[in-house]
Amino acid sequence: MQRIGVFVCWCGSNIAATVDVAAVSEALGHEPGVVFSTNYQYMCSEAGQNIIKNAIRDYQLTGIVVCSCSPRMHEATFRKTAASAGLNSYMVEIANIREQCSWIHKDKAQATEKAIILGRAAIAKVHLNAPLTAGESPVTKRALVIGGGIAGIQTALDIADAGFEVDIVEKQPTIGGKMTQIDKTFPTLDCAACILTPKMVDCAQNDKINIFAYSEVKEVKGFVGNFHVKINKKARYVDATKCTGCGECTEKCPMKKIPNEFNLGLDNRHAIYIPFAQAVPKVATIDPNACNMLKNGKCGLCAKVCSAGAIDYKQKDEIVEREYGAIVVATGYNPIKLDDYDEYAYSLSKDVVSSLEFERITNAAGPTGGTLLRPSDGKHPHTLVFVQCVGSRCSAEGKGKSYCSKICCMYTAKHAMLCREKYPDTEVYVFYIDVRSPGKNYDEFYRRAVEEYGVHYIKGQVGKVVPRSDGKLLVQGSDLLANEQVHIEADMVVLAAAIEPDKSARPLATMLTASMDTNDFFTEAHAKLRPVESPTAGIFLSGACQGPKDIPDTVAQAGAAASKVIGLLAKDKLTCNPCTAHSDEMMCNGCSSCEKVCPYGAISYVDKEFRMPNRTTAIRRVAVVNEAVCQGCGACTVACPSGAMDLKGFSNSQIMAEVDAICKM
Amino acid sequence: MQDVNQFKPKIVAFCCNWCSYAGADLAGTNRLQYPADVKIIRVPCSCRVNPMFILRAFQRGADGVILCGCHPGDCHYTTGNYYARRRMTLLFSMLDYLGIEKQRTRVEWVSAAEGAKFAATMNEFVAAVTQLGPNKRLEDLRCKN
Amino acid sequence: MKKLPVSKIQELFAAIRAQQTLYIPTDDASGQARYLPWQEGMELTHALNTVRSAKDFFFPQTENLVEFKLKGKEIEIIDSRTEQDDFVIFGVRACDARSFTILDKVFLIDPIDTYYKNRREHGTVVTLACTQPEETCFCTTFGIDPADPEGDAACWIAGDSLYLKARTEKGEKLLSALDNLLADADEGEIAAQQKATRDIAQKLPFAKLNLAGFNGENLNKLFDSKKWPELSEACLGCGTCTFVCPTCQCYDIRDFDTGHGVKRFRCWDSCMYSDFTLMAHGNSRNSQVERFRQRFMHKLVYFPANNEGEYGCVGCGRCLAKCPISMNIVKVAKALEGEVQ
Amino acid sequence: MQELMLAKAKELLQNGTVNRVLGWQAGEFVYDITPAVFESEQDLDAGFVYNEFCGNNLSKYLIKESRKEGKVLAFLKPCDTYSFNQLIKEHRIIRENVYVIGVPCEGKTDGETLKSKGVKGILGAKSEGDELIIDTLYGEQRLSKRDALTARCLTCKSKKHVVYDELLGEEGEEVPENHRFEEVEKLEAMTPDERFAFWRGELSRCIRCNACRNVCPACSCEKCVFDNPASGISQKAAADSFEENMFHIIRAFHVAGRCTDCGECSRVCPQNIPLHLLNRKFIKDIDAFYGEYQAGEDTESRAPLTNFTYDDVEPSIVYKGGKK
Repeated sequence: MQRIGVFVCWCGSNIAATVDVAAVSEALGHEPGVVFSTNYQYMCSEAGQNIIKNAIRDYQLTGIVVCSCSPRMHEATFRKTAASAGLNSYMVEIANIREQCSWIHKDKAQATEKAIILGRAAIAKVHLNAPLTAGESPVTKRALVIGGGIAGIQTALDIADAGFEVDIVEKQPTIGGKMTQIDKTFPTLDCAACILTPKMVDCAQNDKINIFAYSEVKEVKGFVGNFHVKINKKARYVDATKCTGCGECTEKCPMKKIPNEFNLGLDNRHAIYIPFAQAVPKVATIDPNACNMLKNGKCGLCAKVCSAGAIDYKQKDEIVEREYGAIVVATGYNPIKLDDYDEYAYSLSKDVVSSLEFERITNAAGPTGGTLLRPSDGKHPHTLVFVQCVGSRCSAEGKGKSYCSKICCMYTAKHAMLCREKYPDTEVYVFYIDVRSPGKNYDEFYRRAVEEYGVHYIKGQVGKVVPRSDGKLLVQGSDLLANEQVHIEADMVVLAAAIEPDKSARPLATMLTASMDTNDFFTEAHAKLRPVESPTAGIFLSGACQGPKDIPDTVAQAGAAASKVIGLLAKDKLTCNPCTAHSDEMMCNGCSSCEKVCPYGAISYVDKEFRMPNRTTAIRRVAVVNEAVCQGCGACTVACPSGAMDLKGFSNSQIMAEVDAICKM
Repeated sequence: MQDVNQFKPKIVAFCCNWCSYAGADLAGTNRLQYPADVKIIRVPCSCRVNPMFILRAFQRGADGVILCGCHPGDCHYTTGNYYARRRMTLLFSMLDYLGIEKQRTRVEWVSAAEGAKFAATMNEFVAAVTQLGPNKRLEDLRCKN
Repeated sequence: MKKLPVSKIQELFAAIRAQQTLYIPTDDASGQARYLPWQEGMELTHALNTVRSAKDFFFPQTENLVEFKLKGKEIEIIDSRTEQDDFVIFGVRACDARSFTILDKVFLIDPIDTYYKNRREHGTVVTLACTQPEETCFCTTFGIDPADPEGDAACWIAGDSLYLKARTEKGEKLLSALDNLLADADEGEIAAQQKATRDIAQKLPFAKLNLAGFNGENLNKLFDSKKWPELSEACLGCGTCTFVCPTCQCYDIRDFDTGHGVKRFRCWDSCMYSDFTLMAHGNSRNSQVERFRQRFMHKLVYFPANNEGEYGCVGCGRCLAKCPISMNIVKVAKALEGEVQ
Repeated sequence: MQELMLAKAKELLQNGTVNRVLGWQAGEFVYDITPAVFESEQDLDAGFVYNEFCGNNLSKYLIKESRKEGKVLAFLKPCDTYSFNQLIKEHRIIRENVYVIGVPCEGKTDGETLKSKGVKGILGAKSEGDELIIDTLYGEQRLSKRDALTARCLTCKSKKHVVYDELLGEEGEEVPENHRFEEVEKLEAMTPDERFAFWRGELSRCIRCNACRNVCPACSCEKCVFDNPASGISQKAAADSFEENMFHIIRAFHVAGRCTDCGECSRVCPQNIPLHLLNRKFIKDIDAFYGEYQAGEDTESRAPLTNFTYDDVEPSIVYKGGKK
């Protein structure tokens, strides 16, 4: 029989306002096995924890039940409290009477009754708890960063700086990500390339950092501290160890009408190409869909001109297997496709562009050499209209995103301001729903655009953009403040497209068993307290894969993720989850059902000799669980027909005891 | 006004630790109301839920049992909810075959971000079970007080 | 002896039912013969006997003994017994009638099983003579006359009449209450039928079954027989034979946790089960051959040794018909015959 | 066929291929056949039998037999071979210790079936053409062989063996038009109230003798959850109607995807409960939801409950009347 202590937390008024905490501790005090029951204002506070510690000692408690907030919040706290008073951490159960009781009910009598029942269920469970000891597993002291944008780069640099090895996997031929395509950055207007490329070079030169560019993660197995990852290094058809990045090949390549992704298709590249001058690694890549040699076996010019002899048409994809202790996801974002936005004439007129395209048009390294020219006729535009929230904050089903893309207000202010600064002869209009400019010097920046640069901000939405035969774009919108319809004859329209997670994120999340929200952004372990960790141990989040972010936020989060990784890799051993499956060999049939449903390959079989009745022996095949590998999902426990397989901490009898306590009539 | 004699169903909700339990917490954080008749049991994964537990709940006096897990494809353990899905489909079909009201059992996929869905699901499920009245077909008279 | 026209049997049932609950063997919805409380229009089965024996009336499969109620840390003890009403079982065959005598030897000796006694006292057994025994019948082996069954009262259906004869005080009481329905009859009227039945009984395949050597004296010889492993080889260890058996009387006492306390109940147990007589130290019979042997040794040796030669079998043939692998007491007895000659 | 089998068994015993034979032994009557292991030619001559009354599925005995010294010869009917394969898949039978001889089956009868057709006092039976001539205490009775077939044989799925080392007689054919789900469909078409009444009527007769479980080749657990007090659901007798339901639901669930539909459960039920209708419901659902699957057809495939596809039907399909 356990000696159980019950501790009911008021959580200030969070619980106490709706649940009669005194009545709960009184009622639970009468439950069989309960030898001590009390309530306190903040059980998680030092004073509260001391009440628990003292009770454990004074009443020789063998188990405790804390009726408080969600175990997702403070289970770990109270486990530590118990341990520090000499009670096994796994003799603690939490009754969630805040998130799942006081916060969702208004009727005090009902909430109190429910709290008592939840307390009883926890008591019933703790009666059947047994002390568990966590095993240990070693930590592979290397991190994997998936995505080589500014988020991935910063995370990798910070981890490497602490002395740990890092691999960056980037699916593009170069690292750098979206930031390489950006001209200037708000609110300081310094040049993106100037601040990014040194970091890219740092990565390339850091001997702790290993870049797998033009590569993708194919398979992830294992668990925190011990991930086994297969990386597919896609064939570049260029030997990266020989290529000097001289660019001779790209100049000679006859296939020169390939839309250039880097400039969003606004100009062309060759079949063999280096995305941009500062690419890291600066290695040429052959586009197998465009190269005549690879498609038809005719040409071979690049091989002829390459003095380094780096061209290798026979190169194949290569699978690299690596071990990691931690994985950082930094898969970033993409602007949404605007093909569905015919009301803005995006697919009808070349002069309706997305903000990122506009970014390339104004970039000195872009297709126009930085001169603002209309894509349709290369003429200088005089009237520009910027449309905000294209696909963001959209409630319409099936089109657009419900969330705010966060960065658009600021970069639009930047674009408008730069236009006016460089070309004072232009008129710039911005249609907006709200201007959101929280952030250091952000609002000041936006106000400068309006006040100093004379950008016309119009609160209201654009209803329609109609391309006219004379090349003008007729923009029809509403001005909500003036309460009137607005018609503008524009030369260019720039759409601030919503941003969304990269398409590779979802399959990656499945591989990592990391959770995602409905928008395919990775979910953090706790919205406030664990913002850079995934709920899956050993998986960390960096940058816009977790939610829309600008560069400062991304870099800050990247550093935070790195510090978490460093904290993990600094450990020599990790404590395993002791709530693992185990098989009662006396009941095991050896039928292999459990093995089939185990996602971790944690179950194997041995032939074991058993003593049978009347001094005989028999050899039977029985399941054995590798507790270091088992993650405790419990799939095997249900697959097992004989009930030989059970889960520590969530055993059949414990769950049924909870069921019994809850359903008791 | 609420009728004091109105039937209050007993509902057991098995929630996986990673998605649905967190979704239930989020419903709480957002102060989304659902009836106190629902009591949640935390399990590591929807695949931990043995049909035995569901029958046990009915035996002990539950009027409805709902299982919530991560959306297919989002399981924290990769594949757990796929097995749960098959098991529960077959179990529910069998219960229906035995003439036990199918509206008493349900599976819903609720992510950690879907606090609103969690509350809405519970409201709807409680309403459906309330309409059915007390569980008679899978009760164990010995467990009545 | 009394009689009434068979056509008036429903009136007879109604008259009995007017005073107490009446059970008759009838065909249920699935077409299987079983005892059910008589309701208007319910007819006797044409099957020779019910699938389940009549022992259920006195020794039901499960029965609450006592209850413990838990309130917080307090325990209250409640006697679960309820007052038993009088009842009549009609149409019990001679074999089953004898089984009550055997059960009485278990439950009514000191210490008396008051749960059983209570039911036994309130029940009146009306037997019905057999006319068409099955090939599996061997009641005559145990001195039972299927044409002249025991019971509180016995019946015969011969020609157009149902003949009734009281054998005990309870039987007398029942018949006298039905007097206005009954006419006097002469025992000679059923003699022809009895002779015909006895003639068939003589010709039954097991009419000559010899159990002479099965007694306490040969206990060790029989126990140590080398035949047991072979006989029990195919035994599945199910409880079919024990549960259809009218004389098997073993039970287990178990506690059921209701959530508010404990209901202590007893239920039939089977010596064929692996956890039969399981004790803290383990099990006394660990293999199926030992468990199998226990059942037949008990019926053919231990029971007669302790009960003046009365075997723990009445030859009803249920286990012969129902054993999934067709292993049974007759095959066992025949196989072991050689050991004791 | 019996003679052919006897000769083969003796030959294999003689040449040392096997050291014993698992088959059927004659009883006191024509119908009370008992599975038996024969260790010598004399044993075989004394009791070995194979006829239309040899219905027992012998596969389950091989769990025990295949762990004994030496190789055992097992005569398996087509439906027994499915169970055999399934047990191989579950690592319950050691394949190399069994020599399987497939024997043909034209459908079986048994004493209970004959009695249900009104035959009383069976003393003997012989087959003559399409008829079974039954000698009884009360005269001779004739039944067409089809009428004498046990219920499970009327919906036989296949007369073809799925595994054997050697085959005696001619290999049979699969029976695609077996109509074995008709009874299930009939139940499905009822209202829930009617179904509930039906199953209460059936399951309330259960005496928890465990014959269905113990005869079932899929129920081969070292210790059944219902016998294991630690499982929390152990029962010796159904003390409440709930426990009757519980036992049969869980039992059917535990064998779902593993049950080969051999029909032994219904055959042995002393209370004539149509237990196969529970198993067949699962088989039918599995076929409908996850694609045709026949347990025991092979030894490799993943059982439906240890398998999944990303686009499996949702449990809510049950509310939609089982239609995809």
